[in-house]
Amino acid sequence: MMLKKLNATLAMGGATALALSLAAPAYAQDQVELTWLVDNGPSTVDIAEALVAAYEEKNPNVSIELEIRPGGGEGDNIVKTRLATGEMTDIFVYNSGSLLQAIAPQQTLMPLTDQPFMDNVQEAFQSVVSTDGEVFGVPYGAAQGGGILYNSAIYEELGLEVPQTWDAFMENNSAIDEAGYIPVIQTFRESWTSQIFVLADFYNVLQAEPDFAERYTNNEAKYATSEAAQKGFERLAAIHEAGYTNEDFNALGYQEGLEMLANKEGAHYPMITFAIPSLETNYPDQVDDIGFFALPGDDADSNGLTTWMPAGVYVPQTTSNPEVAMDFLGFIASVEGCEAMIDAVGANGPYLIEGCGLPDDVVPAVRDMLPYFEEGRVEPALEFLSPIKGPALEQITVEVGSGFRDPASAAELYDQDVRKQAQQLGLEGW
Amino acid sequence: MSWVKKYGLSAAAIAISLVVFVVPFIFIIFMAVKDQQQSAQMDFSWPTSFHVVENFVQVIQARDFMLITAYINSTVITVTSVALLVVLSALVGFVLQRRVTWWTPWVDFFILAGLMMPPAVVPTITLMQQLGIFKTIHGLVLIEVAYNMSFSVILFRNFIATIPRELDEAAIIDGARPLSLFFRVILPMLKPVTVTVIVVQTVAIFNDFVNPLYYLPGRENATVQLTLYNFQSQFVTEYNLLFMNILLITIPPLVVFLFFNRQIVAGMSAGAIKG
Amino acid sequence: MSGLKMKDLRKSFGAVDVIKGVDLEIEHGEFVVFVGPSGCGKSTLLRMTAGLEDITSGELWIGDQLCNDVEPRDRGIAMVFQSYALYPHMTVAENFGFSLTLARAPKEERERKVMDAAKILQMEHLLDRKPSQLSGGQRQRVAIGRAIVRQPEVFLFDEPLSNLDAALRVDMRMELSKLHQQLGATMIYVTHDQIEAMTLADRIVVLNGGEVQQQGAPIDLYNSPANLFVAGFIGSPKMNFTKVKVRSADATSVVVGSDELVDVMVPLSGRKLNVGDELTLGIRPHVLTTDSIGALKGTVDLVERLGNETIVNFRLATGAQWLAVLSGDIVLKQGEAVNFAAESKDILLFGADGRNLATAS
Amino acid sequence: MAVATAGAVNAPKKSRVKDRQASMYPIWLLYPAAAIYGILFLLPTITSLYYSLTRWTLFNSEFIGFDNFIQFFQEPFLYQALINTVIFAFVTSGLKVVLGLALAVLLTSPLIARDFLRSVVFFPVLVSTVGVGITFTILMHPTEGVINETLAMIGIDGPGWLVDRNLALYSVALVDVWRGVGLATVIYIAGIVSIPADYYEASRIDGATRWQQFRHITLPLVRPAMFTVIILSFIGGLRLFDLIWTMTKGGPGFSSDVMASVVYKQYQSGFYGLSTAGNVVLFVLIAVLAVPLNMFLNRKVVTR
Repeated sequence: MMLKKLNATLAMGGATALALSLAAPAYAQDQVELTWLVDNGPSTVDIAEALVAAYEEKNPNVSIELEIRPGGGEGDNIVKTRLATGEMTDIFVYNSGSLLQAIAPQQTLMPLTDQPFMDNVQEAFQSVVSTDGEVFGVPYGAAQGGGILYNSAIYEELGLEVPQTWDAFMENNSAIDEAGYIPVIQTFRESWTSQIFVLADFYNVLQAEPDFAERYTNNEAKYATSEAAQKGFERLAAIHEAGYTNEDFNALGYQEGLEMLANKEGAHYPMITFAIPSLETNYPDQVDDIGFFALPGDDADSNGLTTWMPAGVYVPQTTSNPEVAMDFLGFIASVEGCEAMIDAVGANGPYLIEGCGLPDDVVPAVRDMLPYFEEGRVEPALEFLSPIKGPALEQITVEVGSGFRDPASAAELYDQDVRKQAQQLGLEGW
Repeated sequence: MSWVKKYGLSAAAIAISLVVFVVPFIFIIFMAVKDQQQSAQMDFSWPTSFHVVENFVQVIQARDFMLITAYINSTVITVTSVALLVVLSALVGFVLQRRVTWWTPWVDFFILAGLMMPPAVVPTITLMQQLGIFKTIHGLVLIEVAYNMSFSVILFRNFIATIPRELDEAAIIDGARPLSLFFRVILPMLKPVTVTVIVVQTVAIFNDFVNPLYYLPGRENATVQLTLYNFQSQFVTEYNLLFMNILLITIPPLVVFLFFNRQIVAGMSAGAIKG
Repeated sequence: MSGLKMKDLRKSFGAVDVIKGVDLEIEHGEFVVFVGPSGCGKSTLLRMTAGLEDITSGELWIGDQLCNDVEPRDRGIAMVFQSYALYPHMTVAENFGFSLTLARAPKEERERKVMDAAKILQMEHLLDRKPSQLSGGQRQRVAIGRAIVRQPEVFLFDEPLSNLDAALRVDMRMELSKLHQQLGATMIYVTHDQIEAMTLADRIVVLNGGEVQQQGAPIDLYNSPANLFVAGFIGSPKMNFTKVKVRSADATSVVVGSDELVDVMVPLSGRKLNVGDELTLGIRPHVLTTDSIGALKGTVDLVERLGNETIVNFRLATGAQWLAVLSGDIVLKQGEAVNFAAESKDILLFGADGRNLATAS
Repeated sequence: MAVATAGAVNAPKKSRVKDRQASMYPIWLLYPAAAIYGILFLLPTITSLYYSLTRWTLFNSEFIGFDNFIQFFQEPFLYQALINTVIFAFVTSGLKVVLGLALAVLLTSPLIARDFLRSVVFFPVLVSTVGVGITFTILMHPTEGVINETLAMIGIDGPGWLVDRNLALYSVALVDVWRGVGLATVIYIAGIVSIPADYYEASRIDGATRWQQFRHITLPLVRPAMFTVIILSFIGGLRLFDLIWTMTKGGPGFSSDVMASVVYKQYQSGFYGLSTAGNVVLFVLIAVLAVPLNMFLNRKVVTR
């Protein structure tokens, strides 16, 4: 069918304009229905609903139906399974960065490289949704930073300054501890929260070893042998050893962590900024007391933020209506689409669309984050630079953060985990 | 004294079950009626304010009344699958228990394999696509039948062992053909275990979420367990609504249980064997 | 009408031969009892007749139909099981009528036949009960009623009374006898209880080791058992046996004796016996009498005085336990030495192969 | 084989004789079930075994021989997971077998509120794993959980149920028993009500005590139910991961990892070939433990 259409178009003398004008009415008149698979992550559904509503208003002949899937590993499996069996929806949301490589984008996705709307998408994002010179996705939501959410009321009360170095951070902790507050909130019941000290330290790793990501991918750099990379584990251990965490760190979950932070029980919560909307919803009165700073390193001069790129929106090759799907992606990558997202969930980070600025009334935590982006003191997290991320990291960091395992052996164990991942990916040199 | 003997046991049993089984249940109810902030504290506390109707309405309305669609889908899938399962696996259990030949151990092994080996999702989908039953309700029904077959067969087979063979022989001499022997003589005698299979499989299939997720994608095809994802994600969970949802999707199988529980009456097969 | 004929019937389970070639002809209306110890193959033979076991080889004719490959339902038989095998989920009436239901008989016919059977068995008032609400005897009757309703040409009974208590068993035995007269159908009845066999049968078939030992009218089996096995099995109490040697023999009689037995002469014709041949001598307990000059010397172990008769357990010098049933009340003391005698016509002799010398051909 | 053929040729008459069992219990009764099970379960499962020898991304597969198995046996915490699996299976199935029977005996005896109690015991079976997981995570909280608060009232310092490395596995096992005992109970109840009432009446006339009735009637006659519970809960215990996954994710650290959760994690990470290999290993492990058990139990049922 496709082939025939293509031949017909060529027979008309390659008149692209004509083809478009033929195609346009085809969906301008007929009712078009698209399906869109989104995960059930924080505010993902809200964003999707807002985008669909805005788009449908503009294009009354198009209706887009949302299908929800779980997030995390289970969700990854669903996406892979459906792509592999040719049963994907017309549009879908999926991770950017290393995980994108696992769905074989060249085989399964429609490239967006030549789409005019890609000019609106910032280079920083394009790089994490590209393979072999082709770009595949548009950003879904805002960029995030990994660091420390802190309670500025406690800081004010104790007269503390936002730390620029790890030592300063530890001094603050000591002061906070003496004042009877919990210096660092940890919530290992949800083990993913234990990884932040390692993952968000990557800006600092890159300061020390600018080629770490590349060498790591090539099986040259190791956590166990890189002093800079091992620091993440060491710092996690140091916090535990100093007794700066809440006593029930291993029994609490993420929501309770946010609650402790908002209620001024704890001063610091190592977290990624996607927690901010949740704070806004659940603690509207306290959210103004929550600030944010990057995970400090050794040197105040090279202080910067490790960032997480938003997920991408992709079109599978099996889509029922590529034209409309592309048009919708163009809408997401437009200022209009971006504003629909901001209306839906607020501004909790820079959107990676040209011309899409943030309103002035953002919450303090977001305001604290923006300068890093504006001043260029940002580096993407390792998972956006390398396809390898060991799956057992969160269990290892729980062990380190609970004092069962020393940082050196943790780094070694993680290297082992990483090797397994690399071998499973079939990477060269492993 | 005899009063204590008679009711003491009951009282003790009730007391223990209350503590062990009902406390968690009460917790679920409490969670379901709290407001989001209190539920986020995740503790076992009396609700500061009751949001029964509010939470209920919110859960029902979520995602365009997804729960209602899901109820319908799940009910259709569960009822058909369970009906097929009962008949087919009772037949298998019957023949396997009665007929012992050289291939019996192999069949046993393959049946056990159904309990021991997780199904392979991708090859199954490919196969279902070729058969044209992927993404269809009846396709999922067949999957549920296939996946739950082993459990039911084992249950049936062990119970059929308690039915004396002489009953089969009496029926054969009375002129029963294999099918009438099974449906008129054996199956009615299996009532207690049939009820058990119905209850257990209804729960298993109604509560299944992995298989519908893979084999019956599509929003219009949602099943009840998938509605839990409306309120629970990897990072953020609206616990009050989640628990209200849990409560709501627990009720249908509970009703099934209450109904069939009454069918389990004592002394069903009395007189089948010796006087 | 339909008799039943077995021609060299054989049955083996794998390498084990259970029925080793049975030839039997049963007349229409005959009441035949298969009797034998457990494991003798009597039930297997019955089940082969019913069609519940395959026939390994040989032919089974019911009426003029070769039934080897005929389904049970088409053989014109009905069977009553030892355990009754009542359908517990059906009422008595439904149990009765099940075969008709399966045959899709019209409702009126079914009800009529069920009622008829219920009348015969006098259980009209129990038709709505479930088997679990019946006593053992009533259940037994339901099982029989189920067979009656089928109006079979051959009734098969597989130890139907063995689950009943003694008194009930006697009653049911009589009822079965009556039923046989009333229905006039062929009946094959399996039991290990020789009293049931004796009382019920027109003809008894004694089975052992998968072979027919002897068949014939009960009294013939009693009087002239074909071999040691039948002699020992039929009759209660059991026949007494002892080993003897031939002392002398002529054309009409033989004299046998042993260390503890004074030589006795037994009439016997047409046998060539040599002096010194080992035989087995058998005497039924009922034919023994005390006699001070009796040939049999024993020591009394136990005496049961029943008034009309006296049962004496005594020991021969060899240690063999014998039994005598003496008529009248006779006073004997334990440990007392007593001589017993019997008429020579009541003495049976069995050859080394176990066969009755008087009847063997 | 040759003998059988020769026999058939020599005795053509025999082949005509129908197998009695075959005509009473014809094999075609199995066909519908066999078709569904064979096509939709066995066939794809067996074809997937090939993938255990490949590096499989779902999109591509590359044959790598036994590398996946080698890799699987190098999993750092495999040995511990193996021990945990066996402990978990024995603890949960043992408790379900015993407690289920106790509850079933109780719930088939004339009790007031029997129906209510049956429902209460069965209720946990109905609640989705997610709900059970969250509920018990909260109830088992080391300081604020109801369980430890109650223990504190009677002066016991409750342990950190799910956060203690040495205890987490057992805590999850207890929750699994809580969740699954209702199922065992229902199976047992079906077994107990299948026992003809006559036996009890007869034994009552003989003057048997309740314990004697249990010991000499219920226990032997409930065997089919008991074997069903044993085999189902044992295999279920060996394969369980969903509850472990929702409650501890194998943690703290790796302390409550079982084989199935190790395999599941590989699957979640997209290591499809490796996780298929892991499933094969797990399958062999279960088969080695469960098949002999099943044969043993089956023999007991048949010779009843």
